[in-house]
Amino acid sequence: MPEAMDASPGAAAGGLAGRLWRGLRLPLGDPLAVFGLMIYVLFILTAVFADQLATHDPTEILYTPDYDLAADRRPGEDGYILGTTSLGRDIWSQLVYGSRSALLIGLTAAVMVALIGTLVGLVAGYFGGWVDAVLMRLADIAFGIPFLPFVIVLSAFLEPSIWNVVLAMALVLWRDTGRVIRSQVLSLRTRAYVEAARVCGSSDLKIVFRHIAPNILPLSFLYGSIAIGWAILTEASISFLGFGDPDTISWGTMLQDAYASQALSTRAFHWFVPPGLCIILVVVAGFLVSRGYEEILFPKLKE
Amino acid sequence: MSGMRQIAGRLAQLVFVLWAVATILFLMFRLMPGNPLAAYIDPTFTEEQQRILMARFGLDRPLWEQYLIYLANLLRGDLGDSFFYRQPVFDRIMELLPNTLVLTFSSLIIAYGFGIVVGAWLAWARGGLAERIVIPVVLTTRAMPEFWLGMVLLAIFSFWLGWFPAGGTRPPGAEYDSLLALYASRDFLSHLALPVLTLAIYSQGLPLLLMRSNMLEVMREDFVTMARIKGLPRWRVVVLHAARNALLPVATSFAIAVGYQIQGNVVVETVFSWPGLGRELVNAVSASDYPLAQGAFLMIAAVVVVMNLIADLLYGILDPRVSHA
Amino acid sequence: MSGPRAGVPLIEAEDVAMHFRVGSALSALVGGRPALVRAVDGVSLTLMRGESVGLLGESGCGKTTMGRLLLRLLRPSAGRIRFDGEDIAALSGAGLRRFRARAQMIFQNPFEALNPRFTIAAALAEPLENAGIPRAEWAGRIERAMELVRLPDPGQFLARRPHQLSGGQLQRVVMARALLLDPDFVVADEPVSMLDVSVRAGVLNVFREVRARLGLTAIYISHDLALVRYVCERTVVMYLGRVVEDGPTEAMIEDPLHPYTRALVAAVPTPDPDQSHAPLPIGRGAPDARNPPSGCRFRDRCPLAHDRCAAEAPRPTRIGARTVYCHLHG
Amino acid sequence: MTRMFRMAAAAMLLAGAASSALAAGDRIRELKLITRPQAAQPSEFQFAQIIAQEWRKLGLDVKVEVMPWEQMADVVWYNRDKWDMTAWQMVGRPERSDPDELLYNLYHSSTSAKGYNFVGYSNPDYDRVAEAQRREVDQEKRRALVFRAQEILAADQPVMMLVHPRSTFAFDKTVWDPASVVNQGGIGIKNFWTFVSIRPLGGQRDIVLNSSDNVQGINPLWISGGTDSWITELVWDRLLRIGPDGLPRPWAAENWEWTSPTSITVTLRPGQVWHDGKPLTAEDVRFSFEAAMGGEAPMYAPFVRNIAAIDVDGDRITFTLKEPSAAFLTSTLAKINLIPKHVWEPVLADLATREENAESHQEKMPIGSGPFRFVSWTTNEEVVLEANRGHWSAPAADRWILRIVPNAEAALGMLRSGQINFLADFPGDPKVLVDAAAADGDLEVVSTTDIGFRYVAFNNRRAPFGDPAFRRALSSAVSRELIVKAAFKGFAEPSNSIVSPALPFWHDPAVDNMPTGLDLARQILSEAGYELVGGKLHYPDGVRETLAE
Repeated sequence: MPEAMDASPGAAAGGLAGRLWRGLRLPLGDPLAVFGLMIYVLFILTAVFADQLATHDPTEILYTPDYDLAADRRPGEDGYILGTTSLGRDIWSQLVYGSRSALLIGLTAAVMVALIGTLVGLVAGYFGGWVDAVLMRLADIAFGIPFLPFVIVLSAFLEPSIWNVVLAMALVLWRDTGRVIRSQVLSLRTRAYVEAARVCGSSDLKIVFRHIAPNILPLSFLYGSIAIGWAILTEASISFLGFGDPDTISWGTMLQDAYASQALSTRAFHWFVPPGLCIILVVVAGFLVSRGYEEILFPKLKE
Repeated sequence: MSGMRQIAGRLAQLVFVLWAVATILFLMFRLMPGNPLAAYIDPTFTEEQQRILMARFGLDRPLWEQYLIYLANLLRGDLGDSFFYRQPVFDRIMELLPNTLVLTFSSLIIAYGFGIVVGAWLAWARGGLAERIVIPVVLTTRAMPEFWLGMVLLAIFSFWLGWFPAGGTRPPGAEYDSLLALYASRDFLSHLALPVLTLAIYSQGLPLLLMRSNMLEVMREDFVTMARIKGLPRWRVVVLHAARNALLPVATSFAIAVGYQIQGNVVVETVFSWPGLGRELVNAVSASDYPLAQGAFLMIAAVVVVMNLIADLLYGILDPRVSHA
Repeated sequence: MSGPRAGVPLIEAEDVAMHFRVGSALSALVGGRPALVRAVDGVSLTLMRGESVGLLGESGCGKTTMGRLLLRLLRPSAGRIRFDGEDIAALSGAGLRRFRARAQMIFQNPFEALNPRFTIAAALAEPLENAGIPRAEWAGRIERAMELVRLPDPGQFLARRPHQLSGGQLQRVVMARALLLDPDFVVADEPVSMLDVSVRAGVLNVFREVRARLGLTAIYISHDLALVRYVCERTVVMYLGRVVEDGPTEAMIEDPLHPYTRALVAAVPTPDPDQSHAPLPIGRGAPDARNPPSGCRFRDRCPLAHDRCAAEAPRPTRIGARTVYCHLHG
Repeated sequence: MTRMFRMAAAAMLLAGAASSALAAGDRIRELKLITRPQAAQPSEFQFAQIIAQEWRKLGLDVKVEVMPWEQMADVVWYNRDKWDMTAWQMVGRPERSDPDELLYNLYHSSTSAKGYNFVGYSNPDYDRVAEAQRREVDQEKRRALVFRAQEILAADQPVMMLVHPRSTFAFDKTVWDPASVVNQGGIGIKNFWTFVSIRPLGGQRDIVLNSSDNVQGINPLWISGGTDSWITELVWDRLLRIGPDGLPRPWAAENWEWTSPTSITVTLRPGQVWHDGKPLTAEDVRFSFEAAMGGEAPMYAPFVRNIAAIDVDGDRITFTLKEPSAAFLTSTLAKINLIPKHVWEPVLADLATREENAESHQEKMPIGSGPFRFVSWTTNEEVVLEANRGHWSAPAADRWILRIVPNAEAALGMLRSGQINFLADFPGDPKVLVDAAAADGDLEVVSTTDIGFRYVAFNNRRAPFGDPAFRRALSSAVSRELIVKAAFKGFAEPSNSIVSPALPFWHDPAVDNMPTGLDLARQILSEAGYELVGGKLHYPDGVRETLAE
């Protein structure tokens, strides 16, 4: 009996980490998704050990003792792994530190989009009535807001910062997650076991978090993993248009820098290509992981 | 009857959303730090001159009054005068909107044409080597920053090979009788090629993947099996039966894609010096020309909202189950 | 067991109505009037302590809605429901929790009534946790409830999840869960309709036995008069959101007063196991709760309908222990 | 007991720390240096970073604050006591070929409250010199005064002058005859004279040039964007024009004559006609100046403020001034666009009744009398002008086509592929351009030291910048060589004067080659009493920080 009792919902405190891990339901069965996860792990490690991996301060202007700028070095030249930018900064170090902002933006945006969307979807779907009506009208409005222009306008009147992208995503992109989760909740809400929980005295909060939320988590993760790519791409676009955060090194600002310094004309591929590749890799990883989640959610797609 | 009521309801929603977006924009721009006229007022202006200007743009009145004036003007289609150009915002936007729409629609038509055919083919060749190669490639095209792709194409096809012009809609000094004459000209097509290619490469992934998964689903359905039992050749089954049925949801996604594309155009228009609405928005924001930024944003939002509406209605028409829900 | 009528009322429903709105609030803004579905439309019902009442009718007649109203799973659009003298609409907080402990439900589909992600132990612990039962008592209570529903050796089930159990076992678990907190009142919503015929009898017997042993007040919802007859001494027949006849089950079967009841009785299978339900000897026009006919709701399917039936709704007529809503008896 | 003891000990420790700080004056607060974003102003962003990096070595806390132009302008112009330091730029315009505009407006104390002296520099000696030079009509005497002004500024360092950038342009030398391209001192080869005289070598007779900015308006009564002025210069004539040597020369006026220190008479060149065929008369000229004086063209008002009266006698026009002005030729006669009275009179009469002024009046078909006439303007795409063959100084090219190309990469690509043949605006890295030209072979790159300049402004109103020694120390801390190499890729001249070396007549070579170095900076600081405590710079003895936040 006691060991059976351990599985009761009230006795789960000890296994919180485990439950979260199980809640993630990582799509480990799909080789492509596993590949995506490995890319994530690689970039996370890079971000964590950026201080060790980088050879220079990524924003430091490097110059020789007789005031010559150490600019436009080719890879390997003077010991710069990927060379230097036109303004004398170390490209390799920028690339390494760029993974920090990319993951920071990507993950926080993903958390925001998934969290807000999930909460909205849960509340709207479960409680219905005017709460639902208000939230869904808000979603309609969010659907009417063109996203990239919104970020541009936001960046213009806030200080340029990578957080603008996250903020804009939190303000606008919860809509997709919110709607999908709401409709999912609408169908879950009518399940007999939800009613059963109510009959046996469970509060709304308890029902939502214990009976409904776990079933929609993979959906949240699906949208979260898509949001990672969106956030990184958006940050790159915003930086490219000149509304980025000049104090933060990101792959987007690197591309902007390379572009403004005409890396294409000077064929400085070592400068222009790596940040682009990193963006593509991380975003593709997000797609692969989200496809993994899709196959968990909608197994019919799989043969 | 209920269809009409549904359309009326959706129209009311459209108006509501546009009103909300306009209000949000109003608040954002009015609460913006810094002097809204910083870009307009030359530092040598006297305080008196500044005061007159503030009055001219109604900026000396209380916020709620400004808001009411703003809404009343919007209803009359008056978006105000651009600070930067000192011309009516509406006229300017109307000059640029056609360019943006041409770019958006032509790239999406190409993307959908390509995506649908390749998607169907992939479903047909399911499980093969093609799938294992094409799908990661498609995902990669979705993962590329559009401006990056645009720059690479520009470098290759314009700067290095010299096949296409690098920007704008027409050769220097060329004149046309009308916008239509311009759009029908060969010159225009050659200017259109690179930006359209960029956008199309980016956009084809959605219809392709959608078509593929719809096809896979439809191909499992009974009538396809029946058709095959009847001895029709496999490709005919795919084309005549499965593809036709799988196409409907793809078609509805087109309208939504227009809405998404038009907001993403901002970047590509900048790379290709395309005189469109998105680039104008970027310019306006950089120049703190908020009547213009506001107008451009609203126009883009209007396209998005209308396209969402069309997608909804299309969805209702194509899938009758929805209208009862 | 004393005669149920003689006791104290546990549940009193007065003129209860439940109207659902179909269509969005937004379409109302534009001028379209949202359709109203009158699932329950003016039902009064009193249950004495220990009484067991069958709620009988075709699907869509509002019987399930009525059951959910009595448990406050829905809030009525009109009318009042009192449980043990208290208006359940006014309950909240601790009062509501007490009510939840006393009024329970047995669900139609046991495969859905348990959260597939929970073990049986977790499912059973939920009501105990909610009712604030000290953890030390849980095991004992669960064991007792499992015994009541004849699930011996509970240890073998507790660690499992619902999909690892059979339908019969599941429905007993559901029943055990309803009984854990010693309720006074149970609503059973067609508890055997989703089960294999072979296990129906067992589950039904357990229900009957438990009800009698604990002196439960119960409502048994069904479309099957035969089942109701087996479990309940009193039956309430509903049609399109209204009660048409209410009285002792046996008397009703022997002499159905309302033409609709008559049709239901006629459809009860004979003891002959080979003969399934006979079709209802009335028109098949499916009742539409959105546009119910005026006057008597049954009139468009009633073989005996006359002018008055369209003009006015029949009032309740008491005939002995029975009440009937029909102009034939008015 | 013990607790009390401990508290006393702590109090003593605190007192000790405070007293040691007192000996040196307060520690200098964190100083903020404002700059525009890298994307908009890569050089500025870069030199701000370098300067902050160097100043930190003096024991200062320096924070670089990045803000877009609008915000920066708002802080610096409208909140004059709210900032410490800002990177700033004065652009070269032909009328700045006369030193008056910069010397007087930038540093005369009368312009400190609202005008161009936003740094709040105030020195009575300097005021006297600046006033005297603007009244002195004798060139040599004026030159001496201008030199004196530059020397005062060099000693006081109200701002930290950095460089006069070199503007870099390029053209296709297989299309245009390099000998026909005019390099205007301090402006570069993209100028009025080039466009009028540039000679085609072959069949391509259209000047196709680029700009990264959109055209705001084509309006002779509105000073709008820089690109717009290229067009107005060509479409509308002026009485005089600033020549390639930086000095005014006759244009629509054949000659001029000072009849007294406050009176000047010009004679109109005969036979000039407007683009619509009507003759250009002295009345048109008077109308043009009166339009600027009338209030409907506020941006031109400052240039005509000194005019007391305009009299017309046949084709002679006499201007009577309120006070003598050495710069009148440059800043007024060579500035005001001549506009046709028959077109603008009704427009101005109508505008007088409305809130709008002439700045929002965009003509459908602008009419001037200049060497090019207007053909078409396609929004955000191009402006087409064609040669005015009837002009007395008709251009050699057929058309002048301005393409809007928002980025440097595309502009360079278009130049190399022949889609444009004159690179008139290149916000990119000049070194890339030079390399590209070397690789291409068809391109000629010309770079010229600019009249404009870049600097870091100190807010003279705020401590510690009120102290000239402190300003001098900060200014000498940074090698201008480094700034030139690191921020401008060598395409700039180190500078210590607001009068560009591109104006050799006015530039005072005595102030060039200011010695720099961190040791020198430290020496100046310690001589002025500043002290390093624990690696951080403190005010001189007894001086308290007044603005600590």
